Parts: sequence; C-alpha cells; structure tokens
Amino acid sequence: MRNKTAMCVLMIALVLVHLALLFAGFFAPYDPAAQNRDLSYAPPTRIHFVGSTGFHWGPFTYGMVKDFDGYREDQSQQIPLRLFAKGDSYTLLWVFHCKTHFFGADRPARLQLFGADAYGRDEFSRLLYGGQISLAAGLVATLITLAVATIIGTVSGYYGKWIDEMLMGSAELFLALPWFYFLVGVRAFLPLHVSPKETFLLLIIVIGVIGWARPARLIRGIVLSARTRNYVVAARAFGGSDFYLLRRHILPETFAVLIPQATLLIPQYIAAEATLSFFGLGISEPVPSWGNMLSTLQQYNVLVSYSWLLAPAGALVITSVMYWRLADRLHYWLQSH
Amino acid sequence: MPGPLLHVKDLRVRYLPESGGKVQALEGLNLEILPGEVTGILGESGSGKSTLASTLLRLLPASAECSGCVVFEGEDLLTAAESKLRRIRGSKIALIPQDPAVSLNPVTRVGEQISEVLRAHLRLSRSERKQRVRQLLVEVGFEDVDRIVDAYLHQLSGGQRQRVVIAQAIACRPSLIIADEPTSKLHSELHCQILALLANTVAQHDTALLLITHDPTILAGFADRLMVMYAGRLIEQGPAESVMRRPLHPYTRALIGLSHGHTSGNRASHLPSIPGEMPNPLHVMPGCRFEPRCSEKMGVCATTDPQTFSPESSRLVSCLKYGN
Amino acid sequence: MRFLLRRLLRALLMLLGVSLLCFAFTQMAPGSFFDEMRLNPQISPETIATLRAHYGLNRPVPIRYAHWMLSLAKGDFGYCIAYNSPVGPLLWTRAKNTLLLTATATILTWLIAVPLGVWSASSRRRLADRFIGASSSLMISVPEIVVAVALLAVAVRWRLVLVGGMVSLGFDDLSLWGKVRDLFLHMLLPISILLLGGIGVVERHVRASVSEILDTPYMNAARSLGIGRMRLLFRHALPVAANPVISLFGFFLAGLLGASLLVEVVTGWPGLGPLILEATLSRDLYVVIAATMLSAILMIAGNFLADLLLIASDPRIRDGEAHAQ
Amino acid sequence: MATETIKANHSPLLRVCGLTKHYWTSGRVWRKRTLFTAVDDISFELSHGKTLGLVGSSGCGKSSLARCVTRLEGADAGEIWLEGVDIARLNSRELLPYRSQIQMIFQDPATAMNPRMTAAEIVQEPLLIQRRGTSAERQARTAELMREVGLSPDWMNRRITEFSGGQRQRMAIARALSLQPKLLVLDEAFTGLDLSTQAQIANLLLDLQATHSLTYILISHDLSLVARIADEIAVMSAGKIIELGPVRQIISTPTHPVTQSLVTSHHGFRVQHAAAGGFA
Repeated sequence: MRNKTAMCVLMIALVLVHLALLFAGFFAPYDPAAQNRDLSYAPPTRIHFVGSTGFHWGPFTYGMVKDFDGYREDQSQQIPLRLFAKGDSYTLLWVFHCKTHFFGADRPARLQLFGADAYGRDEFSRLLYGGQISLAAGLVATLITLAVATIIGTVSGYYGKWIDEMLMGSAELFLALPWFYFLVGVRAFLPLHVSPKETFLLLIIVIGVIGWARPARLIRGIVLSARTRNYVVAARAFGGSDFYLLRRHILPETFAVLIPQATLLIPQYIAAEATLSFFGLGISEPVPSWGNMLSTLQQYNVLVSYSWLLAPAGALVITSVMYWRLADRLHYWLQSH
Repeated sequence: MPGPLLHVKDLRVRYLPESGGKVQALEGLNLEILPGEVTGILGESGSGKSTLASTLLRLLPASAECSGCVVFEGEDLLTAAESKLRRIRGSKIALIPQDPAVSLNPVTRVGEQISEVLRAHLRLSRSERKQRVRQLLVEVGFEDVDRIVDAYLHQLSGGQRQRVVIAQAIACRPSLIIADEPTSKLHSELHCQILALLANTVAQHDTALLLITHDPTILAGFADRLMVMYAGRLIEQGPAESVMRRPLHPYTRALIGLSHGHTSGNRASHLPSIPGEMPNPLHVMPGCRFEPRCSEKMGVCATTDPQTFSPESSRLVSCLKYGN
Repeated sequence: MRFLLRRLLRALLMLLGVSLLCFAFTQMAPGSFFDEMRLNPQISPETIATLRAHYGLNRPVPIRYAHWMLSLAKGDFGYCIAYNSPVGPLLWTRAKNTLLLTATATILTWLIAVPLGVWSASSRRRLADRFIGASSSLMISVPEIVVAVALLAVAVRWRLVLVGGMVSLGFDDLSLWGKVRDLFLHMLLPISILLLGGIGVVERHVRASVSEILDTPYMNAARSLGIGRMRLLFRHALPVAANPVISLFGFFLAGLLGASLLVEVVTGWPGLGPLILEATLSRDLYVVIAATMLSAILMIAGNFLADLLLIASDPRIRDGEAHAQ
Repeated sequence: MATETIKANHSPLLRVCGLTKHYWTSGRVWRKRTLFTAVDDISFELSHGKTLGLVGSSGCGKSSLARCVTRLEGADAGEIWLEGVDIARLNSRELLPYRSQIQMIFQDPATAMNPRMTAAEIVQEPLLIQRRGTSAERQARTAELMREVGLSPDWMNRRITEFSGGQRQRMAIARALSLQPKLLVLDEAFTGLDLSTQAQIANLLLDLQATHSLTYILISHDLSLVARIADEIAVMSAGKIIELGPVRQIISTPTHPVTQSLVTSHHGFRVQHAAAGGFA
C-alpha cells in the first residue's frame, strides 16, 4: 500500500514538472533572453508580507537598487505581486501568442525568484525554458536509441547466424568505446557555430545513436530466449508467420525491458546534454539549457559568490532523481509480476 | 526401546506470498523419528513434503511463519538460537537436497566443498581433513578419487553429483539424514544405484533417514515406517510393510494403486487414477481435504475434519471411516 | 585457454574497429586544412601538392591507414599538421595523469563498493541494507556534473582541499613526502567526485548479484550443512557473484572515463579531458582523434584485464562451459 | 505410383524412411566444429489410430526425431510420408496445409504457453493463425475443446498462471486438437507431473484416441507408462532405433542390452533389493 502511494506521488510530481516545462512561457515571468544590465548577478528577489505599514495579506516586494557593495532593496515603494499578470509576450505550445503570466510584479520591481545571471536575465525563467531543451533532448535521444536498439536487437536475435554475429560484434565495439570521449570527438567534427536549433538536433541524434548498443543487447537476449520458448515453437508449428510470431509473442516481451530502459536512459541523456552544453559543445547562448546555464560556474569567483546560479543543478537533480526512482519502481514492479 | 530422535509436535507452516493471502503449507503435523530408522514420507507435489524437509532445519524463506515444535536432543529447533542451529545443521542433521546439479557451488572444487563441512563442525588439521574427504569419496563409491577431489561441478555427471552431495551429508556422521526426492532429477537407470548407496550408508552407521518421495515403489522394501501426506497433513502412518500391503486411507490406497497400474502392462483399458486435483491451498474448505476426490466419501466428510484414529496397533489414519 | 585466446582476438578486433573508425575521421579532417590553404593566393598549388605528398595524403587509403597505424604503434598517434609535430608526446603525459586518476578511483571504488554490496545483500531488508540502498540510489541518480559542481563549490568556498591542477607551484622543491602529500591533496577533490559517481553503481550490482546467489539452491544447501555466515558470504557467494560483477567492469570503465573527462575539466586536472576539450574547441582534430583512440585503448585494455580476472575466478569459463555474461 | 500401392496395402498414416539429422556442435572461433548425428537413418511406419512409444535415455535423439517429424526442424536426409505426401520435401509455404495434420505437445506445459495470454486465447491461437472461422465460431469451438479435455469453459478468461500442471497439459492438448490433427507427437508429455495426474492425462489421451481416431507418437524416458498406452515400442539409443516391436514382446523378451536395462530399472528398486538381500 505504501508503495502504491509513493508511486502515485512520484507520478504526479513527474507530470507536474513536465507540465511546468511544457508551459514554460506561462509559468516564467520574463523572457529568458531579455537582458537587464542593471541587474547583473542580482540575488533572488525577496517576497515580503510585513512592511513599514505592518502586515499585508497580499505579498509584495521592493525594487532593487545597486550599491557600491551590492544590491539592496529600495524600501520606499511596496510593489504587490500579482497572479496572472501581464508581461512579456510569448508563444504557448509554439502556437498561441500570450501575454499573461502565472505571476509577476509591476515595474520597476522584477520578481526574480532565483536571481539573475551575468546579463541580468531572470534565472527562474531561464530555468523553465532551459528545462524544455534539456528534457526534450533526453526524451528524443531516448526514443532514437530505443528505436535503433529495438530494430537491431530484434533482427539480431530473431534471425541469428552471421547477422547476429555482425551486429553484436559492432555492439561490443560501441560498448568498448568510452562513449563520452566519443561524443566529444564526434561533436568536434560538427561545425562549431551553427544555429542553436541545428546544434540541438545534431546533438540529440549523436547522443541517441551512440547509446544503442546496450539496450540492443538486452533486447536481443530477450528475443533470443523468446524465440526458443516452446509457445513460440508451437505457434510456428500451427503455421504462424515470422511477423505473427514477432508481433504476438516476441515483441510484447521486450516491452518489459524497453520501459525501464527508457526511464534509465532519459536522465542519463539529460545529464549528457547538460555536460556537453556545460563545456560549450552543446546548445549555445542565448538559448538556455541547464548545462550551459551551469557553465558560468566554471569561474571560481562566480561559483563562490552567486550561489543562486546553482539552481539548474538543483533542477537536474530533481528530474534525474525522479526518473531514477521511477526506473527503480518499475524494475521491482516488473520483477514481482 | 530408545526415545525418539526427533519429535515433531503440531507443526504448522504457512506462507504469506507478496501477492496477498495465506498459503497453509503444513497443518498440525505430529511425527516421531526413531534412531536408526528409515522413515518414508510419501506425497504428491503440493502436499507440503518439501516444506517439511526445510522446516525441520529451519531453512524456510522469510515469507513463511511456523508454529509448533521440532524437538531434537531436547532442544526445540524452531526457537533455538541461530548459532546453536548452525552447529546442528550438517553435523547432527544433514539434508540431501532435491537437485544435485544446483545444490553444489559451481566455482569451488568438489573436495573443498566436502572439506568445508568438516571444517564447519570438526576440529581437524588440514591434512586430516584431506584424508577424510578422500575416505568419504571412496565411501560413496568413487574409484578415481584424485580426479573427483579437484573436479568442479560442471565436470561431473548427474550420478556423480548426487554422490558428492551424499558425501557432504554423511561427512560428520549425522544421526539423521533428510533426503528430499534424492532421485527425482536423475536418470531412471541411476535410481537404484543411488538408493542402494543411501541404504548401505544408513545401515552401516545406524543413521536415521527421512526419505521424502512421491514414488511408492522407492519406499517398498526400504522404509521401516511410512507416512503419507496430503494437502499439508499427515493422513496415514504405520510400519511400511503393512501400509504398503494394506493401506487404510482411500488416498493411500489410490496412490499405491497408481504405481502398480503403471507397471502391469495391459493395453486398451483405462489406467487407475485419482480424479480431480489437490485443493488450492489459498482457498481452504471445511471438512476432509481429500473429500472432493474420494471414492469412498460419506456425507459427513464434507463438513467434518477427520481426527487421527488408530484402528489397529501402530497404525494411524485420518479418515472418518475409521472413527466410531 | 580458449576463452583467453578468444578474448584476446576480440580485443584486437575491437582495436582494429576503433582504429578504422578513428582513421575514417582523420580522413575527414585534413581536407578542410588544405582547402583553406588553397584559398590563400600566396600558396601555390605546387606547394600544396608537395605538402600533400609530404604528409602522404596522395597515397591510396589502405597505405595511409597502414601508415597511421604505424605511427600509432610508435606512440606518435598521428601527425598534427597545424603544429607540424606528432601528437603522441603531448598525449602521453596527459594520459598518464588520467590513468593515475582513474586507476586510483577504480581501486578505491571497488574496495569500498564490494564489501558494502555484500553487506547490504547479506542483511536484506534490514536497516543497514535500506540505508546503503537509499544512499547508493541517490549517488546513482545525481548527475555527475552536479556532483562535480557542488563539490567544487564546497571545496572552493571552504578551502578544504587544493583545487586546480595536479601539483602546487613549488612542487619540484618539495621533499618526497611533501610531493606525495601535495599530490594527494590535489587528487582528493577529483577522486571524491569519481567515487561518488562510481560507488553507487558498483554497490548495486554487487548487491544484486550476491543476493541472487544467496537465493540459489546451493547456498541453501551450504546453509543446511551448517557453514558459518561469513564463510558463506565471502567463500561461497562472492566467488560466484564475481562473474557478473567483473562483467560490469567494462561498462563501469566507460562511465568512469567519461566522468573523469568532466572531473578533469572542472577541477583543472591536466589529463586527457581538458586536452580533448581544448582541441575540440580549437578544431585541432588530430588531437581529438588521438585522445579518443587512446581512451578506447585504455578501455579495451581494461576489458581485457577483466577477462583475465574472469578466467581466474570462474572454472566454468576456463573449461569453455559458459560464456561471460 | 509406389506410394499408391503402399497405401492400398496397409495404408500407414506415417511412414518415415532413412531420416537423418545432424547438428554442428557450437563452433566458436577457436573450437573445432564437430558433426553430431542426432537422428541416424531411422525408418518406421505408423498406421491410423495406433500409438508408437519412443523410449530411450536422455540425449538419445528422440526429441530431435520428434522435431523432424513435426517439421519444426528440417531433416538432412530421408523421407516423411504423411498419407502419401512426402512432407520432408515441402517448403514452408507448401507445408502450411499439412501443419495442421501433425501437432506436437511439449514437455513442460508451463513453457509451451504464453503467460500473457488467457486460456481462450491460447486454445484458439492455431485457429487464428490458420484463419478459420469467425471470432464467435472460434469462441464456441474453444469452449467445446475445453470441455472435451475436461476443463470447465468458465475458465476461458483465466490466465495460464492460474492453472496447475495437469490442467495446463490438458490445455495444450485442447490447443493441439483445435486444428483436428491426425497425428499427435507427445514429447515427454508426462514428465514432471504427479503419478495421478499422469494417469489422468493418459486416460484422456486414450479417450480422445477412441473418439477422434488419433494417432500418437509418445516420447518418454519412462518405459512403464508408455508400455501401458502404446501399441508398439521403439527403443532409441545414440540416434538409432535399436529395437522395435509390440509392447508385450519388448517388455517380456527384450533382446538388446539397452532395452534390458530399461526394462529392469522399471521393475524398480524392490527387485534389486530382493536380490541384494533386503534391508527391512
């Protein structure tokens, strides 16, 4: 019973995170690319309930003023926070043009929940938009990997003989590659300065294709053992065609592997994309991704002074842990069934 | 007359599977094993006979609960401390498991595996142990001892594996050996050899043997006493000779009839069989467990749980036919 | 023996495959270099032709491959046209540093993770197991890059360990003990990051395979013979569990090399990682290829080592009864 | 034609001539591939409604023979005449109509059925593959078949994991019968079952043979049960049939030493003990 509740909570949290990222424009108060030089490295905005005039039911904030020794709040004017505030325009789901944001504050104050980066861009908004990129990279690369792996694994396991030898030989080769070096190496051959969108696609394809070997071997193993099961042999004796055997008996078996594999691969690929972007080999500015947002932290002074810039690391941890938990749960669930 | 070696009183075991529900594997078993005696336990799969074997040494999985007592040398094995139990296992009571192919460690040499048992229970020097291992291997009928000592599991045939397992069991000269279907995984040609070996060993060292099997032919002429299990209960016990010749319980009668039916070849008529199946242990019904399959059932059988009756001396049977 | 030969052959084949792959990349690489030259009006086509001949680029592909392999065997790892020098010497010092880091990390990881895994498996569903299980799944699920950045932040902020580079400035003047201490302090951060990434993975595998073996009939049989708990675990279960655990080694190594690339860059460890990264950013493709090739060689060597261990640990493999995995 | 004359003479359902099957032992890179003859020049005949028992210790090639006769594997040489057609020569397309005539029952019923499927899906799978009838007709036929093998049609929607070993074997028989075959090859169909279940299944087979005039090839290492059901017994050893004859003859006067040892081992332990002096 306890397991069931935990699973429900996990699923709900995952869905919420994905929804938040999908509707990033709505939940983010600002345009992720809008720079604000006055607010370079501004700390997170504080939200107040108690001001000079006492307690307020509605939360409010103050404007930010830059001093010679940092930022301080301009307490002369209380600026209330609003739900469904009008703000920068954005496109929701790549189609609808909107101006309403989930929350915001009137100018001159800016509601920067996680502070601002070197260019004064809102870290929270960038986190949401960057999450879109990072998660999409993980999901699409996983799909590519599993598609390639299923095809190769099934062909290899079902037809066997020299096809199997050849395919599994190259799988071993791919497993012997230190894949991250290989990824960087392959990236070196792609043009350095292409549009972020193309980089994104290329990157995802490369990440996705490199990872095929392990799941392909798993699937091959399953197909191989399923093929010799008596019920498959029996179905063949009834005159079932290869296609029938694969569809009815063999491929359903592989789902038990594909689904946990997917939940394992997604966080790994998200991390891979983040790492590449962190090195400046992935998606480049101004498009945010969790990896390139972290890359400013390579400078020790930034790392020490502006701890709010670690927010993308937190986001990475949260999504990653959730996916791994899901993988774990699925693993046990499939084992006990 | 000496007292019993092992005394089992009201032993109950049930499994709590993760999928829910309770599986009653053993229900109120009472039995005694006398020193040096061969006791046969006869039952079909699902009767709880393998559960009995592992319960006696408290080797049940964590999902099982048991109650009752198993008294051995004045100590209740079900409540004894783990360290105490460890000293009894292998040295006083040894188990011969069902399938020798999976009961030996695949990456350790056979000699070491036997010597490991000696090491666990006896204070012997390395060379003494070596000596003993070779002696044991000769005892279980190996001729090329040098090869066997250094062999690994995969280098041995099925019969050889079973001999090694027997050597492990008799290594510390236990006073009781429990053999759980010792021949069911072997070729039929080997059955006789292995049984003869077992018979010889227990006779030589005056060891008590608890032989668990589904095949009545194995027990005939071998066991001193016979117990028949059905659906987690002991339904009949008595001297083997008399039970085999004149079974009292309808189930025993049918079971012994089956084995005769197979051997006397006579085509075109039906084979004797017991209709139906063993009841599902998840859904326990009231009344006699055998009632749905019984050819001699009476009206009361469906509602009344039979107690144990003793219609004649040294015979016990759980059937309402013998109640008065 | 047969298994060993087969594995050796496999390693060689793999080396061949990787080298072919890398060579294919080198063939893609220099084109652009001469293309750029061609655009330069000051360089005559003859000069380019001579240069091409000098670097052997006008010879047929198989010969060029042989040539490249030869330079690989000599340890030159190809020729960097831009710098007009072999890549090898540059690579070797870096590779040594990477090796120092990864080998230490590997040994420590396995030394810590294997006993933890065995302990966890032997105390299944008890507190220790739950605790170890929870922490190792946390270790697995936190991405390496986050671990690296977080530990770096801690290290930089509180100045716990020496950060940046492999040795301090006056390293050469230190006594032997001082040198060791200095190196150790520099290694502490990258090693901790690698350990945090690796222990979880290995511990889980060890736990899984040991606990699978604890459920086998022969472990039950050994228990029924009254063999003590520690002997049961370490003498009976662990040797059998070694097979799947060693098979994990290759996978582990791939992850470790990837992680060490990241760690080296983040902590400024002068290994292959920063080199390949700089080379990628400055389009020095020969260095990239050579570094990839070298890391592949490291992996193949590591895998072969694991095969040797398998042979030592499992008599079934020695007799060709079972295949690894 | 020659076959016509044979058919006219005593019309065997199945005639196997010189059947041979080789296997290459796994020949990996460094291991020498060796040729292993599993089925070595085997010939026999089987007439309608009869039962042939095929007995031998494990590894003697009886399962290979079964797989060749059912064309799950192609034979290397020899002929398999099924009512005047040599099915050994047919390719998989031509074979399709003959597939339904020969059906096989496997050793372990647990592995012979897809655990993801329900009883009804399993029993009607052959009908579905051969595209026979509408789905309602198939459903009706399934119920009929289940009743015939002694299973309640109410259980049609249960999963296979809910059935006991004996019930699964009944279901396997129902599935094999769905295509109305003439020949049923039972490969160790009794192994792993309790004695009473074995007897039940054996009786079921005898009943079905009487009602559908089925022909059986009964493969087992257990002589005693085969002797009870079969008309003729073939004893196999090392890929060859070493003795073939009526049951009574094989049991009472075995000539080959392998047969003799099979026969004596089944008179059991008691016999040997009696000889050794006994223990009781």
